[in-house]
Amino acid sequence: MPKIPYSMKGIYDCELIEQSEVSEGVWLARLMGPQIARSVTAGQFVNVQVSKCTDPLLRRPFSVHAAYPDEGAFSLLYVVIGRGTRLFQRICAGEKISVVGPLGTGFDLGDQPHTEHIVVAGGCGAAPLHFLCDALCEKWGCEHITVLAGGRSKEAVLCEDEFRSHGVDIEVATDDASYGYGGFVTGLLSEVIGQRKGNESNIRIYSCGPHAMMREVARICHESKVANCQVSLENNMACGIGVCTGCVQKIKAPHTQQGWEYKRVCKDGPVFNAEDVIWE
Amino acid sequence: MPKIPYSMKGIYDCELIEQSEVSEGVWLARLMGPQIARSVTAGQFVNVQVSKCTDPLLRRPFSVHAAYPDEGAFSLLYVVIGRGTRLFQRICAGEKISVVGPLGTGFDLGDQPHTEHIVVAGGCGAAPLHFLCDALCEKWGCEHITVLAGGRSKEAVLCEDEFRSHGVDIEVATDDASYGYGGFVTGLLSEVIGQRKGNESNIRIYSCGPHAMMREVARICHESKVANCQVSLENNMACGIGVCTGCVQKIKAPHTQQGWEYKRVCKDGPVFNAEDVIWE
Amino acid sequence: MGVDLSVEVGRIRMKNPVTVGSGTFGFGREMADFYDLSQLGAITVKGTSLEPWQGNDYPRTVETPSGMLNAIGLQNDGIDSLINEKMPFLRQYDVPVIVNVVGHSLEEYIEVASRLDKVEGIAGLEINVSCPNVKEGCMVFGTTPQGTAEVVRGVRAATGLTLITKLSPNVTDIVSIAQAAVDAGSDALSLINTLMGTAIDPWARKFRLANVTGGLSGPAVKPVALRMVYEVARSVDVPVIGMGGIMTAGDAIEFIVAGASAIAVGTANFVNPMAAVEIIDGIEEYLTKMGFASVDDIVGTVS
Amino acid sequence: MGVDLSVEVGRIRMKNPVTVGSGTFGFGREMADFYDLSQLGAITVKGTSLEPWQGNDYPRTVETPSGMLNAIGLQNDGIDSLINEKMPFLRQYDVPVIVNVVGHSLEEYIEVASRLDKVEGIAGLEINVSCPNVKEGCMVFGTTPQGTAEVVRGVRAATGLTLITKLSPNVTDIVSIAQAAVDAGSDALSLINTLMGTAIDPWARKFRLANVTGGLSGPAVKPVALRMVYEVARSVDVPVIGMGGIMTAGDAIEFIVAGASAIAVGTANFVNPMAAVEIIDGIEEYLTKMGFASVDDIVGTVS
Ligand SMILES: Cc1cc2nc3c(=O)[nH]c(=O)nc-3n(C[C@H](O)[C@H](O)[C@H](O)COP(=O)(O)OP(=O)(O)OC[C@H]3O[C@@H](n4cnc5c(N)ncnc54)[C@H](O)[C@@H]3O)c2cc1C
Ligand SMILES: Cc1cc2nc3c(=O)[nH]c(=O)nc-3n(C[C@H](O)[C@H](O)[C@H](O)COP(=O)(O)OP(=O)(O)OC[C@H]3O[C@@H](n4cnc5c(N)ncnc54)[C@H](O)[C@@H]3O)c2cc1C
Ligand SMILES: Cc1cc2nc3c(=O)[nH]c(=O)nc-3n(C[C@H](O)[C@H](O)[C@H](O)COP(=O)(O)O)c2cc1C
Ligand SMILES: Cc1cc2nc3c(=O)[nH]c(=O)nc-3n(C[C@H](O)[C@H](O)[C@H](O)COP(=O)(O)O)c2cc1C
Ligand code: FES
Ligand code: FES
Repeated sequence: MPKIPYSMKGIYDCELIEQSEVSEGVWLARLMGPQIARSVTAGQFVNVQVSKCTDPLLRRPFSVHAAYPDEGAFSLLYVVIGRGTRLFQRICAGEKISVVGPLGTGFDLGDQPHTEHIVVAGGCGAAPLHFLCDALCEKWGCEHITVLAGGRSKEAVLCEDEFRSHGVDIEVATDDASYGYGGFVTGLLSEVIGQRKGNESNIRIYSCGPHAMMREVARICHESKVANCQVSLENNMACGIGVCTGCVQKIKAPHTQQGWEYKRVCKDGPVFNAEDVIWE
Repeated sequence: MPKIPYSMKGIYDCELIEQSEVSEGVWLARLMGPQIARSVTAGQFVNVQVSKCTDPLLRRPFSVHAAYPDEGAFSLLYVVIGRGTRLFQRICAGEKISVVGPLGTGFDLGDQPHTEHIVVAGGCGAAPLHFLCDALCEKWGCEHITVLAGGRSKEAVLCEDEFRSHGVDIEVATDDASYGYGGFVTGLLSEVIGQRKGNESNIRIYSCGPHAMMREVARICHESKVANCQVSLENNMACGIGVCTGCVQKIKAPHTQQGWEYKRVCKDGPVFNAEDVIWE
Repeated sequence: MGVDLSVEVGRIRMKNPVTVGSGTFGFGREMADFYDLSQLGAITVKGTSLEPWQGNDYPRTVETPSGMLNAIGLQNDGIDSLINEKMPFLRQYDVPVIVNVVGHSLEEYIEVASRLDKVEGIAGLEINVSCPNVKEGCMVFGTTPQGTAEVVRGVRAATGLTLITKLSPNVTDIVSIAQAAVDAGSDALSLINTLMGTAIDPWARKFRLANVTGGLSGPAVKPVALRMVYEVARSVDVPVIGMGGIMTAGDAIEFIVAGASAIAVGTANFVNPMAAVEIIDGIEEYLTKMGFASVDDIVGTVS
Repeated sequence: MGVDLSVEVGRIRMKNPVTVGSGTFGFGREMADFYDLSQLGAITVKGTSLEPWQGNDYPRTVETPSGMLNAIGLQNDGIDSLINEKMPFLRQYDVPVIVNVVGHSLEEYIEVASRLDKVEGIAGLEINVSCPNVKEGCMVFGTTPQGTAEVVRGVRAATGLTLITKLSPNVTDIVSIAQAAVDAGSDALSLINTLMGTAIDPWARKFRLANVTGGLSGPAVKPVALRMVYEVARSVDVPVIGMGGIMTAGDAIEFIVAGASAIAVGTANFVNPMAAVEIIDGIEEYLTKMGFASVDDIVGTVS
């Protein structure tokens, strides 16, 4: 079934069809939601109601980790960190959850063939990048893609097997050197770009992970003058749909007096060009 | 195992060991809680935390429906009417619930043998009266007890089989005359008392049900001069333990200027002598 | 046959009593993805100032028990953008638009009001003298009867549009401020704006909002909002738009029977983008079930 | 080795910074079934008046989102019963007792204070000029600096006990009232009392409280309480007892780093009768984990 090109943004009661722990404290939720599954693009997210009471009040945003348009399903990969994700985790397969989506502006996959695509994932930043690899493979072929996945330790590196099963190249970095490259994934990125000296203008980079990691990715990209670098940002979200202007990020805006303006992560992002972001 | 005579009032994490629908919208919950099971007396209640979030914030009070001191378990019989009871109903066997209890002042079973005990139940008022019958049977023998159970229709009469299996006499009244006596249970009560003309001073009456019903029971008892009539009242409860003075009822107090004072339903009751209550 | 949902707020005729809380609906564009905006009784757009305001630093929002704090600081693109970009979009819909007006000074309020006076599609102005998140102007006016009256009088002279004054709950005596606004020419009142609050991360020992304090909204504030709407509605003789924590039709009815002629759905839009239309349906259902012919039949009927 | 939990509020030495909200703990007797009251930093008992007060009609309480409204109306048995029945019970415990004082008139406040002055076991008086649920006296005083100062000055002259003034949040400028209380001789301040609110049954179109309005407490009000504690603590130089929606040790720490020297657990006692002692343990654990030697080390350190 072809993807429906127009936005199907809406509010849907989605049946949870799978809820499984893929790694300690990391869960994969699969939901039925044909409109979302068929229109969502890589880097977009959904806003999930984790409670039917007024506490916690707000929805929780999660990037789409994979879409299965034929089945009408999509999946989320999430880390249990606080009250909301704990409640999410307790919802059982068979129950229905209210989901708003698909939301936000996702990744731009480029329009030049023969580009090299490097995907830099930190922790649960792997979720949208997993979907991105699907889309990149489909558009450009998996052989043009390298995934660099980082984590504190071997266990914290998410989706490694899934990336591998896509058939993309993957290299792993662990802070504690327990597996793969020893050190931050950004160190690995520098090495990988170094190996491609002279070819930088042919490289597109996509990144999602901790803020500090993405800032470093942006710095490396800027210095090595890669063609394009996109980062998927986070911020506290009240609405997720662009009406509250709560989730803003300073983005360069040469036409303004101060040279930047506040853009909404939920609507204008979450994916931004790294060059446009004012890193703090 | 003998009942522990002193109060074991406390806050306990009780495992829910049974959650079953006994009639449409009426649930029986059995919980493990040895301290409560062994010290609770008929007419006392427990205060149940139905949510781990701050909404709904307050606990919900439920009378103890039966105590199983040997097993260390007790049961509650409750009607799903609002948000709190809906949440309660969704808790599954195996989960733990925080329960405060046993609370309040229960029924006085009397101290004269050969008394006739008449128990008047309306709707889910059957819950504490079921426990009461247990206690009365144990103390005085089941042959001295008559239960009058009322409900809108046959389905709304609760615990009929359970009362019967105690071996107590039971007569049923339904408002819609679909079963047993046709009319209010208070009409039945008048008849039953009428049958015992001359013996009224030997009758003790215990009642729990809708406010209007208990007011009528009190009126009938007053007029027919039965020895003693106790009613189990309800009111909005914030604390359930006697500290907020939120749950008060006007109770006659000849020593005061206005002739009455506010007493706490949760601590001084829920069971009061019908003669002492100022009915409004 | 069918109940009459329409209400009047000043000269604004609303097809039903439901509008939205300023700042919780943007300028409508994003919400139009979810439903046809013509279904609403009115649309109240984000606070609009003379020049673009960039708003406060982030974090700007934080969740609290049954509520949230915001310290957006009235980020908006200014009146030119409203007139040239936002209004043409909104004019596609058959719905009165109320513009929430903010300013750092009395002059700014007046200038915004006079420039909006004749803009097609704008039915009314909501004078925001109650936003807790900007340093100058705004709430400084709204916390005294004199300050409120001064702004209302100024704006009143500058426009023929229906004027709604939006009141702050952060005051000792909201009735005296309400009365001052009415005396100064306000055609209607709306309340409540947010309650000033804060939140702290105990481990980091840092405020959770860059602005330190923010405005509390959502179900948590409903009891306070309802009390104030009741107090104000029984004291003044202009229509009141009630808001503060309305999530359901039941909540809306509480405000209406407390005396509100119309209500606004705010934070609920974030939790359920369909909230406003579901509330309209729910009000209709309530009136039908209860046998009332119109919304007006129940306004202020609580006892 | 071990952290120092003790704090001082006026001349009251508390072994830890945790007391309870007046009116949420009775006079201690019922709570003694749950734990040894000597564990508390102090016990603040229910509002006490010269004569017995019967309180308001019922319903007196109603649940709201993450909170509750109460309109008890200060039912209490009066000062004689406090002295003759309640204090002998409380003296069994090694814990300072703070008596919350209420009155219909200035004279009543003064009389209660002077009669409590020398009662053994009473360490301090909390002057309640902020209860929203009685018609005369009380909050009428607490909503202006003058009214507050008048009561504090009167009571100050009548007693040598540590005086704590309990402030109402239902005001435009709590800092000026706090300052007036301190200038008039208050040794400390406690805040917040409840926020005035109401709730309606939409189907019956009736108020849910017999008294129409009541006081909002619980987690819903925490952001407002925390903001006010922060504002007051940085403006006055007497200790502040912070309260309003504290359910956990984390909440308590928020108030302490915002500037409170001590905190009170109120509505949380209803939800979890062990809340106060669990919070004491949690504060100790926090200080240990974070490497602080004492509570004083973190008071007012938010940034
Ligand atoms: C666009 C976007 C996509 C995301 N995708 C994923 C994903 O695919 N997998 C995943 O595990 N997590 C993802 N997150 C983060 C996820 O939303 C938070 O982990 C989650 O909201 C935490 O909720 P909580 O109640 O468990 O934590 P708490 O800390 O209790 O939450 C308190 C509040 O803070 C907010 N909050 C907490 N952490 C974050 C955060 N990192 N970003 C934004 N708001 C936060 C919550 O939404 C909530 O309002 C994403 C966030 C954004 C903005
Ligand atoms: C001492 C006592 C014993 C009780 N025993 C039983 C029992 O054995 N079985 C049973 O089914 N019910 C019993 N009830 C009533 C039961 O507590 C209420 O049905 C329940 O609290 C409703 O909660 P809810 O959230 O579902 O309803 P909602 O209407 O949503 O509750 C809203 C608020 O009103 C309060 N409330 C609602 N109804 C009552 C009521 N009838 N009495 C007191 N407060 C109420 C709730 O506690 C809550 O604070 C008892 C009540 C009391 C006071
Ligand atoms: C994120 C946010 C932004 C807001 N911006 C404005 C504003 O620009 N102008 C205004 O008058 N009120 C503003 N408000 C207040 C709301 O319009 C409303 O008065 C308040 O939130 C109470 O209603 P609620 O609880 O339904 O949200 C804002 C509220 C929120 C939550
Ligand atoms: C049922 C109830 C009764 C109260 N009675 C009093 C009182 O007698 N005197 C007083 O100063 N405050 C009284 N309060 C206010 C509390 O002491 C406290 O200031 C307020 O509830 C906020 O704290 P909390 O949110 O932790 O409950 C009462 C509060 C409640 C809920
Ligand atoms: S979260 Fe509301 S605008 Fe982004
Ligand atoms: S519910 Fe608090 S005293 Fe009874």
